[in-house]
Amino acid sequence: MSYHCPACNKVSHSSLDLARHMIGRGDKVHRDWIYSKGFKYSELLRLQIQSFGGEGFKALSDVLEAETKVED
Amino acid sequence: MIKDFEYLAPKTLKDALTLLDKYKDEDHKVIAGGQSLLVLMRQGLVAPQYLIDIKGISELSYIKSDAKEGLKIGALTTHRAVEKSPVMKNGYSVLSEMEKRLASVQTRNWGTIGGNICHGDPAGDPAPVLIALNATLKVAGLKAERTVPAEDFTLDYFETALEPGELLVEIQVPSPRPRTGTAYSKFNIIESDMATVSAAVSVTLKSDNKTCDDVRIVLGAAAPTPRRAKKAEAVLRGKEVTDSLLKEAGNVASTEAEPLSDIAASAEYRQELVKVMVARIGREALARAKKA
Amino acid sequence: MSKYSVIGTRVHRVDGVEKVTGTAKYTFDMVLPNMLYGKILRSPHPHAKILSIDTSKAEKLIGVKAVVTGKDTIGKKQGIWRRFPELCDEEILCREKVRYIGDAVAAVAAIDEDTAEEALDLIEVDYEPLPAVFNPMEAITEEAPQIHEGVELNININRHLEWGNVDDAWKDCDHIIEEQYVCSSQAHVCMETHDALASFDHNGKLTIWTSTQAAYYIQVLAADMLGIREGDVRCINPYTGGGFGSKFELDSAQFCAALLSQKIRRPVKIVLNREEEFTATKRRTPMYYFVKLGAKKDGTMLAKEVRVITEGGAYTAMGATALYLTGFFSSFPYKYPNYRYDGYRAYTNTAPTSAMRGFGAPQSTFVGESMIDNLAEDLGIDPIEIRRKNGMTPNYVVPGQAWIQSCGLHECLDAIEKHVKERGKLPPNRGIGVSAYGFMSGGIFNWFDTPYAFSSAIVRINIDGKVDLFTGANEIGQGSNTTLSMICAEALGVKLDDIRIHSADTGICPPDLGAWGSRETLMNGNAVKRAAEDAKNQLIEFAAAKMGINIVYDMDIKDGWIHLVDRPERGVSYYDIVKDAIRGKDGEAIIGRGHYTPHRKGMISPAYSFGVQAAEVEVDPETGRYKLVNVTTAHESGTVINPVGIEGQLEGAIMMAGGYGFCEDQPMDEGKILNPSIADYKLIRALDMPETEILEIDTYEPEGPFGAKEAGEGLTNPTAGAIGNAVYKAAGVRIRHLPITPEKVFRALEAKKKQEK
Amino acid sequence: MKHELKFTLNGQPYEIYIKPKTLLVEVLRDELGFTGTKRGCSSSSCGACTVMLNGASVKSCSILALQANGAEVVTVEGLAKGAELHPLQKAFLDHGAFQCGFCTAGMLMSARGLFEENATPDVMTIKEAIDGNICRCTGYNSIVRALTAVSKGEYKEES
Amino acid sequence: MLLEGKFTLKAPIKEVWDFLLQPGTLVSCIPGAERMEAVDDKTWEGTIKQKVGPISVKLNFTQSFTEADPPKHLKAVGRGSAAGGAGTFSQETTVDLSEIGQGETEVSYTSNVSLVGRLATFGERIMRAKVKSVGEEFTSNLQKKLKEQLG
Repeated sequence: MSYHCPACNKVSHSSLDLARHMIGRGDKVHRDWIYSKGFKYSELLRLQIQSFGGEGFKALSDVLEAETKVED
Repeated sequence: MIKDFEYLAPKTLKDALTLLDKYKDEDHKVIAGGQSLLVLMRQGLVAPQYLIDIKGISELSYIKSDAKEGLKIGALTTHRAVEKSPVMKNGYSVLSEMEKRLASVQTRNWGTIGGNICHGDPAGDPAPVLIALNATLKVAGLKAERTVPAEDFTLDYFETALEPGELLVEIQVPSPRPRTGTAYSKFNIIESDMATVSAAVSVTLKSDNKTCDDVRIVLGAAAPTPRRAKKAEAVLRGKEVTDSLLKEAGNVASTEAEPLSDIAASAEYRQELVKVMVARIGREALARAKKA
Repeated sequence: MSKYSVIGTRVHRVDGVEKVTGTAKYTFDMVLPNMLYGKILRSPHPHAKILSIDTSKAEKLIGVKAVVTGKDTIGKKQGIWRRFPELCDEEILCREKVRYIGDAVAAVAAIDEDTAEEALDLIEVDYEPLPAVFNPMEAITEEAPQIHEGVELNININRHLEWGNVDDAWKDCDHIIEEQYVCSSQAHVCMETHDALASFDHNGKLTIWTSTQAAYYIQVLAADMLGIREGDVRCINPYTGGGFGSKFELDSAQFCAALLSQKIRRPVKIVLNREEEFTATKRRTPMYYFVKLGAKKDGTMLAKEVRVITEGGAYTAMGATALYLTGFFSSFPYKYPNYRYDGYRAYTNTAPTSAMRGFGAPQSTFVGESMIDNLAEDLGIDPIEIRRKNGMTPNYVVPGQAWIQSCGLHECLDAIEKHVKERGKLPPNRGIGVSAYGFMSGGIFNWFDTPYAFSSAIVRINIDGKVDLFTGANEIGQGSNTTLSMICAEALGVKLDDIRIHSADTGICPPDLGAWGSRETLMNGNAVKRAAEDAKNQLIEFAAAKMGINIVYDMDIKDGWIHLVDRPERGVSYYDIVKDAIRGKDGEAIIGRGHYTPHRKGMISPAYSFGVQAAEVEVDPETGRYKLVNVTTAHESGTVINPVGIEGQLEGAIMMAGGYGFCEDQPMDEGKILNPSIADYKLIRALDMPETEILEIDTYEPEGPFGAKEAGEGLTNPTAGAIGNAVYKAAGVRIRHLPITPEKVFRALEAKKKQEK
Repeated sequence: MKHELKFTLNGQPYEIYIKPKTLLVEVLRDELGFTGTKRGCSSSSCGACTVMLNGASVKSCSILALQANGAEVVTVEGLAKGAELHPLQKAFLDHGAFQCGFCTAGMLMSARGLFEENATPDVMTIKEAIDGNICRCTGYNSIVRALTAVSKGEYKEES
Repeated sequence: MLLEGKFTLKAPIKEVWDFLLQPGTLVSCIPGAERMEAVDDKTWEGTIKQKVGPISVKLNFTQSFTEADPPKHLKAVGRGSAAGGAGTFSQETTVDLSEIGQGETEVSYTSNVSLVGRLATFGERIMRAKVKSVGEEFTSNLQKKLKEQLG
């Protein structure tokens, strides 16, 4: 199972990892994709910094789980 | 950058007063030790056309005391000379203690007690102590001399009662009455720093050595000027001074303080500190009065 | 008896006599013929567009010789993280926009300082103030103004570190705590402010004398920013009045002096005044910490999750490293099987935050050591015991990050435990707090992108046996000239007095990454040792030939005597052999070369030192005022090369780190630092300094020269945490916001009283 | 207009003409080239500019040079006698009482002022004497140890 | 540094508003104000002299009204500089008027004053004290004048 970044095609092993990658990169391409899913990037980021357990990542990873999974 | 100025260095009081009179309508400043003034001049905030340097007037540097007249300190006496003077042991040791905590040795070696008072900084150390000691300041002009009670000398932040053409020449401290104790301390975070809040308390006991006959409580750095906490004094006057009464006095004094918030402390914290300081220093003054 | 003749002995500093007689020359003291004085005009706005700059009035002032603005530059942005061009974001002389109060916009050279200052007032800058943002939490929102073009949400960089599986590990924890902390800023307050004297000759060659921690960086960065070749720049670092992390980036004094000199071909000297030093040089990074920590009932820590956002200020500077190191050192000095760190650095319209002694680790140690005490209390375990249970041990591998070879943490814990017991039962309102720490001995990652070795040295032996040691290491007060001379003398078998050291002059010394990250002793020490050994081997060859030894013996030099290792009485005088060797080589001087670049030592550093500190405080419960009574430190730094130097580093660190915990801060209002003077910036003075005790623990670091490792910065890490823990023990209140001021303690005591009611 | 300044520096008489705004530290460093005395803050807060004036330590950044007219000034350069170091200097060397050295001249002059007054000061008195001097490197305790050794008579001036 | 407060006046809101918008009003209420002239209907220029102990400062400043919703709301932004380059200052003031009864008006204001340059760095403590006292004096003068004229 692998997850391909919809913005730059980087391959991750879990949707959570991919979410971390996307929020972490945070450049325009990645952010635009995040915005297109109805998230507010800075809100995800704030959540990510201030909450434990990676709430910001988790919110995004749910979408990634559904949309970017590739069966190997 | 210090701007150029014309430098005048009178060697006698008379010459100084003559010069001051001559230049009183001009843009001038008087410098003694200059430990505060030069900082402002270097920042370009003060740029007088004439600078009258009175540091060299040796006749204004003296400490005298006798039982009747009390203590007399020339305005140009250095802090260090006051601190080290054996005369202070005759009932004025609080002055020596205060001086010991004023800035650094180097500053005390050069800076003068009169210069400090004339700077009018509400956080200055000498003023609260002198007010507690009921001191009087002798001010001279070319034509006349007058005296101003120490407590009326500072009018506002860095503003004093000196009129143009006048110089502070002498600090007069009356001989302490029997059974009088005076103490001073300041609260700060770095030992030699300026006061966050300071307090001076002078207590005179009645012959029973318990009841407060008179008291002066002075707050420093807690208002635009050093200020007597008169309501707090009233709490103690005529009563037997106990710990709980001192605490009450502290609480009352705190309501008389009007501190500001700044980077060193908030106004609220300063008010809390006033409570503690007044009670503590009052206790020390009381203990001294009992022994005096 | 020690096996060493020089190492470990109490010697006078090699720069000592010059410093106590006032003859040591600093950049501050230098004067050249025909020299001009420069001053820099700085932005009064935290964020503004520069619409125009009119320098004509200033240029007409009598005595003014040159005025430069951003238009006189080649328009390049600079940065010290050269491997990542997007992180090179600082213009020094701003062309279009200023980003903090203190950003440089113009510079003047005149016949004296007063004239230059007067000229600054005549420069007319038309600004269009822009909305500004000061808090990193606000800077990363969509509503915040953008500080750097193309950097949306002002996120400068982010860092992620992870090993194990934190999410799974929480399930196995019996107890989990979550806390938030705020770490404040701090100013370096070097006694010598930033200064530089730059002199271009008419051939286009530049010499810069400057107070710096890394002459080589200044050479490279200045060349880059001026559009000339590195080889045309010679940077000389005379004696330097302190650095503490503030002096290894190209600063406005160096750049503006060079630019002015380039324009008029006269030497130009710029000395920042104290106010500029506070407002327009870099500072310690304020950090907002969110931490979760979990353990088993017995105190075994299973997982830690750390989230940090740092206040970056206007530019990247070395902030990228601070962000990384605070994440790495948040795991120190414990063995967390599961660990996760996410750090973000946000641009703000404040003075840039960068390197300062400890480099992110004082923050992480304050937070980590406060929390471990809280955890221990919740679990009912002794604070030293819980540290012992989890502490690092020799040959520990931080997964995917670092390989720790020597480690004396447990011996340090034992020593501090003994100390605490000896203090016995304390009077009321007193408490002892303990804090453990570790630090690196120089960094590994080549962010500067240098093709040179990290450290190198050249040893030249003169005909009379005297030795010239050339090193790029920068003596900034920490004592590297003394330590490296000692290493050289020991390795060559000569007296300390035989060494004459030449350091930090890029014209004659080999390149070196400079004095930061506690790298000089280990990295330069290795290079010097190798260079000395190279020279020594050349001498030994001659000695062997001269002695006519017919079998191969191991030979060595000690105390000026070249001898057989097994039969020390058989040998020849070093001084005699030097002459013969040089004659024998057709008069070619004996030159030894050595270099060091760490290999295969993980991501961070080739070695780590450790320690434990106990701070004792006495709290006045009525005011919250507390006094630092005693600070005792058990410390291990491998073989001690220079014992006097280590004492100085340790006690000095307590002054600086105690200040970070106790009183030092840079409060701001709309981006303006409110205490830019030594009168208003509170720091520890002689009367405030606690008594200090040092318990030196023996270790040997295989990677270090003669077994040595760092002893400079790590000591800055523990003190704030130790003070916080001591205040908690003494008064029962936990302060999570540095510095731990009396007012904060007072408020916490009031809140506690209310709660108890 | 320039004014005449006559004073004694490290035992030598000097007579120079200066602008009245010139500070004592500027005369020492810039006019006369005695750069041992440093400036760290220019607001009489750091003590790096400490010199002796008529036997007492003062901060030369906060004194107009003309105020030193007729005075005797001693700077760090006046401590050693030729190659022979002053006891304070020897004690500083032995105890590692300095690192970067920028505060050292001021420290030494504060110490000199102390010992002029009191040949055997205790630790508290020593700390008070150097409290006006900031040292960002040493943490002061090594300086206190050096001065304590002098106070105990471990360093004597060779006559 | 933020100054804020409110007070009530026995005068109709319209009169208070008109009074506030006369340059002469401010000259007479700002301690040390020497001059205040309208450059156009949105901008005023003026000079203020202030003294803190030994320091005397002359500030030249420009005040412009950025929001005006007569007779209720007014926002003004001011910037100025001290003669001799001792520093600059800026301030942003919002004044809100509301009618709280028959012929009675409540005035509430917030003013954010920011000083930069040497003036500001000479002891934050002193300048803060000064700004506060000037602010207090100004509002008390203003109330007095308003009462004299309208009350």
